[in-house]
Amino acid sequence: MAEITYLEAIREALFEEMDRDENVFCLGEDIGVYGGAFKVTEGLQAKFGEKRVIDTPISEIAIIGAAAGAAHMGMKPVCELQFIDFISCGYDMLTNYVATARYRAMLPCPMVVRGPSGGYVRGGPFHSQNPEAAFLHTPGLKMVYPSTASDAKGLLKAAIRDEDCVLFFEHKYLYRRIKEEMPAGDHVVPIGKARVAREGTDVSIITYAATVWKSLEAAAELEKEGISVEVIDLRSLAPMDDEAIVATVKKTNRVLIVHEDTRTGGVAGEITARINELAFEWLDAPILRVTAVDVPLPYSPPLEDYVLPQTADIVKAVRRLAAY
Amino acid sequence: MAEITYLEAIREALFEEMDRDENVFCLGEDIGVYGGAFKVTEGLQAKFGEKRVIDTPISEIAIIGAAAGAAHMGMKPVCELQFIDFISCGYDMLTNYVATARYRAMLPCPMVVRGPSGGYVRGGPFHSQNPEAAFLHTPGLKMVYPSTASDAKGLLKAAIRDEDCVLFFEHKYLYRRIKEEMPAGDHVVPIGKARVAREGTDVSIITYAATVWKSLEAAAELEKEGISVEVIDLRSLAPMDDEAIVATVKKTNRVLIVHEDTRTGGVAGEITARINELAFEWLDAPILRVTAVDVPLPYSPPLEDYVLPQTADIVKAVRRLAAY
Amino acid sequence: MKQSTAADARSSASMSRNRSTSGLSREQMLELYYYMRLTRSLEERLVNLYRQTKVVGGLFRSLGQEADAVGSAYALDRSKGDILSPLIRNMGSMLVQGATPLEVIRQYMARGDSPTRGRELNIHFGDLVRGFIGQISHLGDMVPVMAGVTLSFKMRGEDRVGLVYVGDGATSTGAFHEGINFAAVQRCPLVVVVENNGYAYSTPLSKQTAARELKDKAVGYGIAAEQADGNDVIATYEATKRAVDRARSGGGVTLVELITYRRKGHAEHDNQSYVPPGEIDKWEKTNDPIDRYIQVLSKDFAVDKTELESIDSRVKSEIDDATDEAEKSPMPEPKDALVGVYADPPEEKPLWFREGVRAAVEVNERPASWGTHDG
Amino acid sequence: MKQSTAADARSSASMSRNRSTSGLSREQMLELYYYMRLTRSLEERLVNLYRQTKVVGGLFRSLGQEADAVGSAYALDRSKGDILSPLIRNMGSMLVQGATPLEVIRQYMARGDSPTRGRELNIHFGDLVRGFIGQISHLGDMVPVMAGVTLSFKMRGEDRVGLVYVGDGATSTGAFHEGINFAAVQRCPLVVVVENNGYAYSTPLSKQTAARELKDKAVGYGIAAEQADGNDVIATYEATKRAVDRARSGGGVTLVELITYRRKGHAEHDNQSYVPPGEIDKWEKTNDPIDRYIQVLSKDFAVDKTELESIDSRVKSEIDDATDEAEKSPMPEPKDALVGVYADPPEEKPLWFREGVRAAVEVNERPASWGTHDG
Ligand SMILES: Cc1ncc(C[n+]2csc(CCOP(=O)(O)OP(=O)(O)O)c2C)c(N)n1
Ligand SMILES: Cc1ncc(C[n+]2csc(CCOP(=O)(O)OP(=O)(O)O)c2C)c(N)n1
Ligand SMILES: [Mg+2]
Ligand SMILES: [Mg+2]
Repeated sequence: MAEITYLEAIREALFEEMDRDENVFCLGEDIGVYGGAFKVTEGLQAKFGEKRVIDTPISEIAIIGAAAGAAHMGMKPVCELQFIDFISCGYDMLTNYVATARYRAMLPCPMVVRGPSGGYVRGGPFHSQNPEAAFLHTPGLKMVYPSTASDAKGLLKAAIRDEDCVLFFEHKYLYRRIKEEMPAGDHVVPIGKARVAREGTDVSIITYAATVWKSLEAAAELEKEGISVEVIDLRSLAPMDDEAIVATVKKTNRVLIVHEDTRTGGVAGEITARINELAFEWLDAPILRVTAVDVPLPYSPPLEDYVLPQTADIVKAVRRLAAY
Repeated sequence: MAEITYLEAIREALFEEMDRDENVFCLGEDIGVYGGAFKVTEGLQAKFGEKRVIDTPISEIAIIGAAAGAAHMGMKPVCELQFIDFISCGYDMLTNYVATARYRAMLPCPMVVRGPSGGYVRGGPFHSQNPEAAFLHTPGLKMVYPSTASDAKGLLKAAIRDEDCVLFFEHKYLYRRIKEEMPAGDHVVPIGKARVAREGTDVSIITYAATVWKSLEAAAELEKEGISVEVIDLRSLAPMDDEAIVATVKKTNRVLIVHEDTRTGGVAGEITARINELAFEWLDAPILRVTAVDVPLPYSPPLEDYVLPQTADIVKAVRRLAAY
Repeated sequence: MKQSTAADARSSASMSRNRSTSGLSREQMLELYYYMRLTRSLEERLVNLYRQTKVVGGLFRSLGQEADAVGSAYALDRSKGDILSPLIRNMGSMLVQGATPLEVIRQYMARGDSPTRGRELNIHFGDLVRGFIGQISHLGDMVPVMAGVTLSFKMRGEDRVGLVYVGDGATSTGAFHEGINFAAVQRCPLVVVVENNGYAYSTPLSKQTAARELKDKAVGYGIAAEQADGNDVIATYEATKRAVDRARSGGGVTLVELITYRRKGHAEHDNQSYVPPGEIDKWEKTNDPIDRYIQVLSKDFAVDKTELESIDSRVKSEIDDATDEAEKSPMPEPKDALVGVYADPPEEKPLWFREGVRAAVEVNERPASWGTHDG
Repeated sequence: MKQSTAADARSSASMSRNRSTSGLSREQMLELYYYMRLTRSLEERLVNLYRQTKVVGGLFRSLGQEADAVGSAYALDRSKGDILSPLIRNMGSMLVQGATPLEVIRQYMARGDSPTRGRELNIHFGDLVRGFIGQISHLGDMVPVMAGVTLSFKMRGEDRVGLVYVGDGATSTGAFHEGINFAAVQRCPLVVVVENNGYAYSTPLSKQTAARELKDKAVGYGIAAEQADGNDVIATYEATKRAVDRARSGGGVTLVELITYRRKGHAEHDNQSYVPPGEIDKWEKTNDPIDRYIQVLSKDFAVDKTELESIDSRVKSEIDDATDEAEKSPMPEPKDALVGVYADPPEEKPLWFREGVRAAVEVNERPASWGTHDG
């Protein structure tokens, strides 16, 4: 089979799942004739019709809320947000209505909210966000953030089949920059399982999404210096794979957490707390974080480059841990 | 001077600040004639008139957005949310517009968003929330969550005078349950400074808001067993007082973080990460967390009691740390 | 007996020939009376329980608004699977859809066998099978949700209609706006009932909107509008019925403004100090929906006192039975709190410092929709 | 020269006696032409820069919509301190308020001395002193913000008016609804200009709303409405002027619908495949706002070709100068990114793994509003 991009992998998942289950439908802004701002849904409306690929008004509250209502009735809605940054407009609907539906009302709410996320593309403060930390805090939501094309496909398929709401973050920097051959058959990647992106013995990097690639770059560089780095790609942020996290900590005893999101209140804090609780005795060094600086993300290249974590930062941090 | 409640202390701060500065005004639902759902603003409209104490439509986006616009023009708006749970409706406006205004546009945005927060009152999933974790992640916002009447007054006065947006969380369980004599004069408590609520030498509890009181209760009980507990009341969550946190870690080498909010993605994660980075070598035991269970908060008493952290839980956790 | 009787009465009534001008049979007319009386009496019972501190949380009344909730809900067709989403003052609409006094009382008393098992307050509960979805507190949010529910009806070609209630106050929310606009564009079979009861908590309509009438909002969404005297149960029924028929026949969304008045405070604790003197009295004396309906029934339909009294006593005994039953209901077991955030995992782990607290919900006791999708 | 000339021209123009029926002097009429031409030519220059990959981020055009932005903004009175908040297709309105081509080009080129110092994209910038506030991307959000700006005018008894632009698409947002309703209830001196250009990205109006006309939304908010041909700069000016006058005299909010057409794609990358064939052509050939205005100027006001050509060449040289100047502008220094999230602390600390990166912004270079409140 041919290699396809991360973006094409997502599209493939949508086609396959809509084919598989007539209850799956898509809704969002400009996803129909136009095929979405990034063309993820290109061809979808032509194949499945206007009823199953719905162009909506500019109404994130309504997109998410209507998805919830349809989900209650047994449909499987997949919402596209034009940029994930606009998920903030539906924050109430997601955290209060959707996330609690099963618990407070025994209403199933199987739905997916997906959208282009992340920076490194000169998108500025409102087209580069990483919203995971804002939702990590809400019981009832699941969250995945794939870093490879095959995970993007497999996790989206899993998300669509999940019985609860899954936030599916797509890294727009990766959309067309990475390619991969898809595993044959019905490729579903289970939610909640991390992936060892690279094996190593000296220092563990725990990361997800675009910074997986920067971590791998750093690891390759560090190998030359004789430092063996293990890279864990979390893939799922909620639920988090404690087992995989603990396993790598026990193996290397040194942990660097890398995320693209801002530092304070980011996901790294939660990971640190869990390691602390589950494997404190195995730590030979403090857990360090390489993250964005705590500012809204500027778009001018020198500024964006300075704010977001870069490979050199990871290298530097791993060196410090290795020498600790 | 007579003792006044936490709620009255907040009211006093509003009266004093509106008296002091004619640019200060209040807006919110039912805060005028009615004096607010909890009567915090009682008497305010009678004294300062309808222009400066504005009853708004049920429109959290507009309340926060209009406050921002007025703040740009030099006003000092104080928004009341009827319950802090409704801050979720203004999440976009707060995190994208307000928090970034100074940085991206050099627009000052001095405003306060305040409201009754927290549980232990059988309020159920939508009248008991602790929203701090959702906003900790946003650079540009400040956050305070006082546990005493005098801090409530002094921090609100500081928040109103601050040049940026401050989220001011009021714990509704404490509104009428605690009393204190106010310090004389213009009592302003600086934002960003924690408070040692009780000195101790064996174990540190880092906490804030209502669980400060549960921690103090636990500390009193533990004293009988010969365990000396230090209780740090953070008061400000953003910025966080790293100095005070590090000082207590260095003193006791054992840390319990207690918060009422749910566990995953809560503020405890960030605190753990900071301690890890700043004082790893001083830790003699893993940092533990006593928090709510990761579920939407039910209102039936046996359920709420089970989900929220209780004094006995804190005692148990401190014992484990002390014995570590 | 109880609500099943009511449901039976309703389906048998629909076969009757004796129709009023509104198309309602005499039996149906009496059923409307039954539901209004049940609403009022049940709320009065809740007040007693509240005063006995048996209610956990606030108590919300619809005194004087029973006609609008009951009359509008009655315009739906349960046999077709119509679904509504009530607001806090629409207990009457839930009763029409088959909610029982026992459920309501258990829920207000936070019992373990209440519809939400002690999780959510007051009348925040629902049942898809009987056709009502519980609201959440955040006003306006149910409008997009019901847009989605009715979108699914349309997508599947089902002959069903949805109805969502909002207060005058909730029309100011972004969620209301986005939801009704979305439904309008999609021509969802949705009826949006705006209950204009003059106040949102303490806020009078004039501070909520500058619009002269709430029905004026319809044109901005390109949808039909109806307006009715919400204290006239028949008028309410008829206006809503037109909207329901329009929705069912593919005519899309209708905004139905029902004009009524909130005679009690926002909740039981509210002393209504903000209401102009005499206003409440006037509505009570001259415009009580039940009093008015009794007039209609006796004058135009020759319903006599004894007939109504027998309904009243049936209502009373239903409520008495429900109260007795509810008092016997257990409080939830603490560990029930851990169940059902997700289908998978079906249960949270207890936090380590809580181990040893009794577990109550066993896997086999779990309602089907906790942990599976066929609920 | 440049924008200061324009501003001068405008204030001297207001003293002129030679008024058209719209109350505009001949000088003002020419000034309108100048701003429309400046808008178009500046955007064309940006296209060149974009093709040279000198623009960072997307490029947004208002081709064919210059009249609506310029005519509406021109109805404000800068001397009174009126403030507007533009949208992505309202660069013309910002130019009217005094934004300069140099600022625009620097901003599009992400330069360190651009108005946002490389933080925000394209025309997302503002200046309270000159009277425009930069938008954020989240559509609708500026409506509540401008409600607050104009609320402050009212509270302080200032004689100022605010104007906020929204697209047809943005009317679907909750923020639009809450903001306009809030302003309506408060009778804020606010003009809400709804630019109906037929599309929101690829979405035609018919999928955005079922309303027949966007001005129909006004009645639901109890506010006045105006509607005008947005490609007729004078009609646009007049309709907006009525709204501005109404606002200034205490008459509250007006919704002004301006009907126009977006001839280019949503942004430069959009190939407009979704537009029915011939539609764009037709607007271009028969309804170009600048062509139409030239007709008016020459027929009714005897403005001759050379006069317009001299404005055109003035515009060209202003843009040339600005381009040259902007090309010389430096990119921001990395550490500028740390400055000004809060007034206090005025600067974030560099993360430990970044120590040693050159610091550029010194305390004394910092604009006043970073770190203090008197900006
Ligand atoms: C988004 C949101 N903001 C605020 C509240 C608090 N609140 C609860 S009920 C209420 C008044 C509701 O008035 P209305 O919609 O007219 O309904 P009514 O109570 O009159 O039936 C308010 C402000 C809420 N529930 N949701
Ligand atoms: C809340 C929100 N959702 C989605 C978007 C993405 N988006 C940017 S512009 C646009 C279309 C805007 O259309 P309209 O309001 O008609 O303005 P126009 O571009 O036609 O001037 C969309 C959907 C956004 N910026 N904000
Ligand atoms: Mg009301
Ligand atoms: Mg448009």
